[in-house]
Amino acid sequence: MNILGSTLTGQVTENLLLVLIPLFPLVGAALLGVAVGIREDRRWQAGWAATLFAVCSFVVTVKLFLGIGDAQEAFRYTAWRWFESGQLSVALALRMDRLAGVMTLVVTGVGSLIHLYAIGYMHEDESRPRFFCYLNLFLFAMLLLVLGENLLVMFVGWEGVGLCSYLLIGFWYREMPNADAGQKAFVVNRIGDAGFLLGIFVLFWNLGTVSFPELQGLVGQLPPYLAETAALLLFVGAVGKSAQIPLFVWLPDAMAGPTPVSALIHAATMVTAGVYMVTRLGALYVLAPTALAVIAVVGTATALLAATIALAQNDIKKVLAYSTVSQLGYMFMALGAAAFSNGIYHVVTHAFFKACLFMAAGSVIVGCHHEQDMRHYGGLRKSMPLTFLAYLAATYAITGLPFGAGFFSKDAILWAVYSHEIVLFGTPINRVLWGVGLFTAFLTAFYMTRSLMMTFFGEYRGHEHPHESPWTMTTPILILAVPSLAFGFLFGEEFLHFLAAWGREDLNVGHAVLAENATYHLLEMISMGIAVAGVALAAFIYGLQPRLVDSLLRAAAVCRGVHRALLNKWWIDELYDALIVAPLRKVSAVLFSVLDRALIDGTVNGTALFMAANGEIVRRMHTGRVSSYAMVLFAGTIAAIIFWIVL
Amino acid sequence: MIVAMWIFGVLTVLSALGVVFAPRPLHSALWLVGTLFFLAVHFALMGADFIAALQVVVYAGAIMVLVVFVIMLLGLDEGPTQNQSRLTLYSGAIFCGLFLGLLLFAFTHQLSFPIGSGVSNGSVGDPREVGRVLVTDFLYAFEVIALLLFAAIIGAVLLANDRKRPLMPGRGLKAVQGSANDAASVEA
Amino acid sequence: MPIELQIEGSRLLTLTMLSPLLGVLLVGLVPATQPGRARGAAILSASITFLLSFNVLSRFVTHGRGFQFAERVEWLPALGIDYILGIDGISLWLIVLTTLLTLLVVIASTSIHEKLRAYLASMLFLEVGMLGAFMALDALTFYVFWELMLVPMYFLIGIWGGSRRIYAALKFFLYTAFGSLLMLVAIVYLAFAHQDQFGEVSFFLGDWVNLQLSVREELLLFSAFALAFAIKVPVFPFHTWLPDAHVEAPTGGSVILAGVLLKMGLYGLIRFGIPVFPFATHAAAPTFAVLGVIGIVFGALVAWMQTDIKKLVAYSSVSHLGFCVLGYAAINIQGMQGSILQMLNHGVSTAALFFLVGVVYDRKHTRLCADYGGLARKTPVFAFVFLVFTLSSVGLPLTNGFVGEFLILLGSFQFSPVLAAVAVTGVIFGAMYMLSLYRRIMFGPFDEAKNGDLTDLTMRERLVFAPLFALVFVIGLYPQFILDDIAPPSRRLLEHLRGKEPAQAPAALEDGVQSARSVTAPADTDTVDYAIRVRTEEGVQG
Amino acid sequence: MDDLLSVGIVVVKAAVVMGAVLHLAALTTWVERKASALIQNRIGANRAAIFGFDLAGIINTLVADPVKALTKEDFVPKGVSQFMHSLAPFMGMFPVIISFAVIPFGPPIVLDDRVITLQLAELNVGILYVLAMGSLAVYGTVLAGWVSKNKFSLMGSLRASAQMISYEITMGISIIGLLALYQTLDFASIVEQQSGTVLGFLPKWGIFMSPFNWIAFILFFVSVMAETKRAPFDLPESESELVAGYMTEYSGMKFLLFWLGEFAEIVVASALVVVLFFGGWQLPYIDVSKFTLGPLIGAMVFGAKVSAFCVLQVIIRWSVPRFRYDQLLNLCWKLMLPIALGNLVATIAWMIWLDS
Amino acid sequence: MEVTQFYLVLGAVLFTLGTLGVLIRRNTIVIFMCIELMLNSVNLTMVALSRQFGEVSGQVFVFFVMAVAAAEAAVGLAIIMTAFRNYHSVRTTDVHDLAG
Repeated sequence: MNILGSTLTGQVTENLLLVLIPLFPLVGAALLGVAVGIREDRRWQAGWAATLFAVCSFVVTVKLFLGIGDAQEAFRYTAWRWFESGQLSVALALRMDRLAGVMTLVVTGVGSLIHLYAIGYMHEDESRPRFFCYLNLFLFAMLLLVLGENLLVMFVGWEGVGLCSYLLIGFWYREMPNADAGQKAFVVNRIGDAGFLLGIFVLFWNLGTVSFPELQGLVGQLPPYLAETAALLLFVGAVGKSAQIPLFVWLPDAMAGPTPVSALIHAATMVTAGVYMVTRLGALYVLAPTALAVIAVVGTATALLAATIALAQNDIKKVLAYSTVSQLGYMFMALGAAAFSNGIYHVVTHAFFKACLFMAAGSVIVGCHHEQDMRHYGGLRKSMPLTFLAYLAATYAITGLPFGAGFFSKDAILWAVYSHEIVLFGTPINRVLWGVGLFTAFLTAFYMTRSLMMTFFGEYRGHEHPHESPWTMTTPILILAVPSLAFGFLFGEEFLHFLAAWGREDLNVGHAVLAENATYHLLEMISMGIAVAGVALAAFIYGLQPRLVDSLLRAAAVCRGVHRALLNKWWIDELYDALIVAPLRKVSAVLFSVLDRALIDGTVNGTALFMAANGEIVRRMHTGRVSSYAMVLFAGTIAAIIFWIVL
Repeated sequence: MIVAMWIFGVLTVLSALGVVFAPRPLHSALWLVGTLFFLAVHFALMGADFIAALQVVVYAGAIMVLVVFVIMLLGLDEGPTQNQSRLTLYSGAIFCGLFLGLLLFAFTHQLSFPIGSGVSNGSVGDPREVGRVLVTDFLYAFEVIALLLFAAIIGAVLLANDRKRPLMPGRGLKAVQGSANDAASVEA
Repeated sequence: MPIELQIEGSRLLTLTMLSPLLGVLLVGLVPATQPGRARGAAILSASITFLLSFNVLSRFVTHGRGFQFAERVEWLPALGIDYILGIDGISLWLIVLTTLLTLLVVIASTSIHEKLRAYLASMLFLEVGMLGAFMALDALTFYVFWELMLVPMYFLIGIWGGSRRIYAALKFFLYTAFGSLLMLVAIVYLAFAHQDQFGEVSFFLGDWVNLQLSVREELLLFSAFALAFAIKVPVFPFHTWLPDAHVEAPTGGSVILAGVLLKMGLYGLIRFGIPVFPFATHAAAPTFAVLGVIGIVFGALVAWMQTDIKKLVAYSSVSHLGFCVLGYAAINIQGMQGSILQMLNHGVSTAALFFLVGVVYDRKHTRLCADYGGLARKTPVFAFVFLVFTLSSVGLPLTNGFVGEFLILLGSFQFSPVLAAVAVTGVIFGAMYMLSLYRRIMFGPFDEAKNGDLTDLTMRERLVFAPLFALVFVIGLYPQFILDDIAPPSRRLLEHLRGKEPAQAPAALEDGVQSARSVTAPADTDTVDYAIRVRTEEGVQG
Repeated sequence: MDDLLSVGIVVVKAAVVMGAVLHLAALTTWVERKASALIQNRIGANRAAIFGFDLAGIINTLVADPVKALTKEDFVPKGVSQFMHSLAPFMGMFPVIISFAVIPFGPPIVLDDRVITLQLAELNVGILYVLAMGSLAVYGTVLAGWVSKNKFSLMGSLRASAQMISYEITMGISIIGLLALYQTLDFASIVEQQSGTVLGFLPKWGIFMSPFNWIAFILFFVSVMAETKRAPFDLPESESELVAGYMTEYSGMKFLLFWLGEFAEIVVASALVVVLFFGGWQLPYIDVSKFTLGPLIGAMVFGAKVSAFCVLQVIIRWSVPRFRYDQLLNLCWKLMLPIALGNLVATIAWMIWLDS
Repeated sequence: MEVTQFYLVLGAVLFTLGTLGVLIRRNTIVIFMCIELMLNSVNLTMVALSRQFGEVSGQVFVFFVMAVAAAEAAVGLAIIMTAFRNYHSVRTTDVHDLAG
């Protein structure tokens, strides 16, 4: 049943309903776009309209999703032949199989909830129509990405979500940092996109198609080195979109956007596009073990790095942002271990709990009058109990405490890594990666509990009076809190089974080997213990000994150094700036001033000056007096006559 | 004929000298009128009556009047004008001498047709004949010349019109006609 | 590649080409005191031209053979110069673009107050030149129109330009004239070569195709042509006239310059270079590809550094045209089609960007980014339109910029993956400089004291942007209606080039390309692809 | 011997013509004085008399006035070339008088084998010659105005030259149609063609040769009157505006020369009108040239016709008020020139119709 | 001396005199008149040759030359007037804006 290695033989049904899924948000975006300038007292309608479109889309998705048969079956809708040139023929076509269906459900489902949440969150903002327009537009692009039948339609969505991300991060464009963050996100994404494009080229020139089903059938013909090349190039795209090392720097900055945006784009959906893409092309990746190893390493490193940074952040959204980066790292670990379905599993659970966390954080931020620094929170569980509950549930899930959603998905990933031979440069590294992953799990538990403690426990340290958020905000949070806690427990096995075609055979839950594997259970215990340890340590430090950290920092220089490094995100932004951006600027400036102005233009103008100098000499012959001209003319005539006579 | 030819020839050259060397432009102009008149006589002597009459009408009667007109209008005849610098004078004289020598040499030794072999038939100067050729063989050139004159009228009007006084101070076509009249009357 | 002329008696092309002269006449008849009527006359005339070109478009047969609507009249029979017009799918769209942009420029001429009538007349004359150059099939006719474009443009820059207009105009003129003179020499040489070989002087492209030229001759002559065209494009080291000309030109001039004139160079390379010099085209392709890539990266990096909006857009043109050159040099169908499509796209989006710059320039008379900021709040419609064209320029999918860029990169990847990889960075840098431009103008705090009097787009301006705006999405969503027209001539050209690769690689560079090529593509890509494709279809169906 | 005779004949003809013109001119001055007196209801020119005979004022105008003029001081403005100053009246007078050379004043005298035409110069471009001379007449006025160093003079001469050049054009164009009818530029031939009748009762004079020639006549007559610079076209010398125009600084004999030139012009103008439109020396219904005394009769007929037109001009001069200068030019360029062109077209059309 | 030759020589002399005038005189109007003189010398030559060959086209050319001269006079004098208005002089030495 594993389709990763086989040709597709399943039933493909054309279904017009499929087009409705992206069309609803598109129409919504268009309508809201037109209505950007409506009267102030009508603007409240914008949010509801956008939510309605998102929900419609969700409903259609559910309808279709329930109709999907086995793994090879898919719905398909071809809008029109987009362009063709030579052998290249690209259709604007949508395709929904099980994988796409899952992603679509998450996107529309979580998306709808976040739309609803945004109504409350943004109710004071005067440009709500624009906001919801962007939000719907994002939904449209994301759905294209997910439902794209071929690499190019996916690329459309790929760039489209980048654009919406840009627009939404810079939504409050009057603050320059917001605009900067948006631009940074777009440009960094573009770096990934460039790699993605090159990957497409490699695939096209060697397989002659860009359509996913066709590719899936043809990748087997690729020579290994080309498969590796294509896989790595495409992975560059994923790195950009999913904020992995070295292109993760844009994501924390992206928190400059409104919180619903962070929840939707930078936690639940867009950033997981890389994972989805790799899974989609799983057939290619299984042929490229080195590329997978690289993915695994990158994912692990990212997970660790981000988790360390998250330890010291004081901005609640920053903590969550780095946590997202870290969790994305986990997902890539899974992919690196060829456990694509586990990656997607984590995508889904992560979507639930991280969206929940972000929205809860947003609720806190609103409740505390747009204060984002956790040092000014404290004891909020009393003033905003619903938010607290949701946050608690989500934290429970992410820390990997038993039977939360994160527990199942993360453990599955760790096990996948542990059990899969990942070889880089001839060295098997899966154990190392597993160890690092485990440590990261500990860190995750620690910093998440830290944020929970600092926010909801202890004494309130802020100035303004905090208050609970309206129902439009709390409802989605609470709704999401439920799957955060229960999804893995209730549907985990079914889910993995559903996507088994994209997973490793040996990892299928319920697989005989797995169930009887003692190591598997041991590792489960270990990771559980680690999670508990992390939670306990954080709860101890931040709940009972709030001064411990300070005294620690005061006591040891090493601690201070580490803390500074973490607080400043390992100076990675500064590093990039110094190593890439600044030299590039320098080069550009030099190119402009030296090459362009001085060298080329200098040559040109120099020639002109030389000519002008010559002209200066000749100029003196031209006295401007008619008679001297006439004289010369006449002399010439005489010379001509003499010439004529002599000859 | 020969006697008249020589007499008027000498007169022509003398008045041409007057044109070139008269210190005052107006005197030059009057000398030129004389030259042109004598040339008309030459034309008449050669039997080109039509051209002779035309010479007087067009040149003496119109063009030179115009020149005299301009000289008077601009008050250019205040005093004898200076000639060019010595260098120009001498080099001009040398070139002209050289040129004249060449021409005379050419006309006395290099003529490619036997002098005097031509038969001057009477109809050559007949206006009827000239007119016939003009509107048959040379019709196109004739029309072009008409166009040229038309263009010249417009050009002269535009050029001579005082910039400080706009050509058409909002009076439309009437003003154009008016100024065209003035200029054309001057020019005809 | 025999060049077929589908002679048609309607003289539609001549009519279209000369129709702007009617406008010149009308504009000339309107008194200077009535600028509105002069503009109206020009708009009328430009509309007529546009409708005529639209007529051409509608009557054009996509899969027709040879050159359609052809006309052939003896012009100077003594010199073997004929007046030959004809269009294929390549010129067709460029002609439509030309007429459209001219119409828009004329509509947008409200910002011209000085010598409006002369401005309009120059514009219309320029249109005649551009259309003629796109239609001409006789080299000398082409050359005449080629030079004819130069003069009105010179005046447009020199009279209605900015503060350094004289310098810019002169530079523009000399640069281009320099190249075109060499081209003239080559044209004359070819005509007489034809006399040597076939007994009569001919400037007709179709006759030249049959010429037997030695490799040396071909390379030299091609260099002469290529220099003229490269300057016009402009290819990297010859580009410095462009920023100056763009910056100093009035809005309309910049629009036409960027929208149409820059296409002339590449159009010439395709129209004349490929049929007449197939060997040389092959030989020069690596050079052009490298220069194109340098242009892409260089233009983008330098654009990033600019503080002057117009200069930034001008350097972005260098970058975009680098893409077109790269596509042309790839010598495959994707590259060719992409290149031509990209020319059109660039015509739409960069023209619109220049219009946009003109909008703010008309209001504030400064082109420095620093003088703006936060405009998104004050002028939302302007910001939105600017955003759309920025994205189009950046090459966002579903806008027009994407397909062309994609095809070019795809084509060039077959030619040389390394070059393609470098060129792809242009996509990144493109986003970098365009967004930083957008950010500097539109985002950030709004200075009420300085820009408080800014107004949003007027109806007339919206009217100007509307067709371009529509084109951005129409081409972005369904570029096929253009690609279909471009495909047959492109295929013919490539067919002509096939089998004419030089025996040995002329440049050291070729080695690199060769080896790079062997990395990805098997030698005979087409057949392999075809085989795979057949199998794929079976796979899907089975 | 033969040559000598020819020269002699020419000399005699020249003397006759010269005398006739000058005398006619002189007589016209007398007519002018007397006619004006008649028109203004006064006696006019009656003071000077020889032995009590004033010959109805002839003594006064033809003897006393010239004597007075001759004895007057010849005043030349300061700083002006004496030669130029004298040249001006001469150049005004000279072309007028020599233009008479081509006008036939009678049928040729046939003596045995010798035909003596009553025409001083048998030029086959006679009309062009007259026009040429007419255009040369401008120099007199122009020179006079310029050499006088006087605003009024200059103004007058400018007016005169513009007026003359303008009307010359109308004059030339108005008769082109007529010349097309005659198919010649030669006056003798023109006059000869005017014998006989048209439509059986009208004398076949130029004015009756086509239905449009009366228009040509009016135009031509007005134009030649304008050429003479006399009222109502006397703008160049209008005393109320320019003192005396280009003649302001002239006195004595030079002034008289101008004056005489003017009257000679009247005579020439009349002669032209007669030759072109009124049959020259032809008598209606009678072929004068067949008589033995034909030449004499012809000359007398011619003289009579010319005199009549001289008188007509004098009468007009004293009857019609002066134009304003812009009216003058407008009349020429905007009214007469178009009419002349129209007349030309009409005449040619008529000729073609006649041919077909 | 033959008639034709006489007139050719006369034409040459007049032409040379005209040229001399153009070269040595400063006054634009005089130069202009000297050009007229040159034109007329050519006319003379043409009439003489027309007579020589019994060919009327020579005279037709003269006619054209006259027409062109008339046009030239109109425009030329207008230019001189304009120049005078701008420079208050018609000397060639005073009008030298085209000096390099």
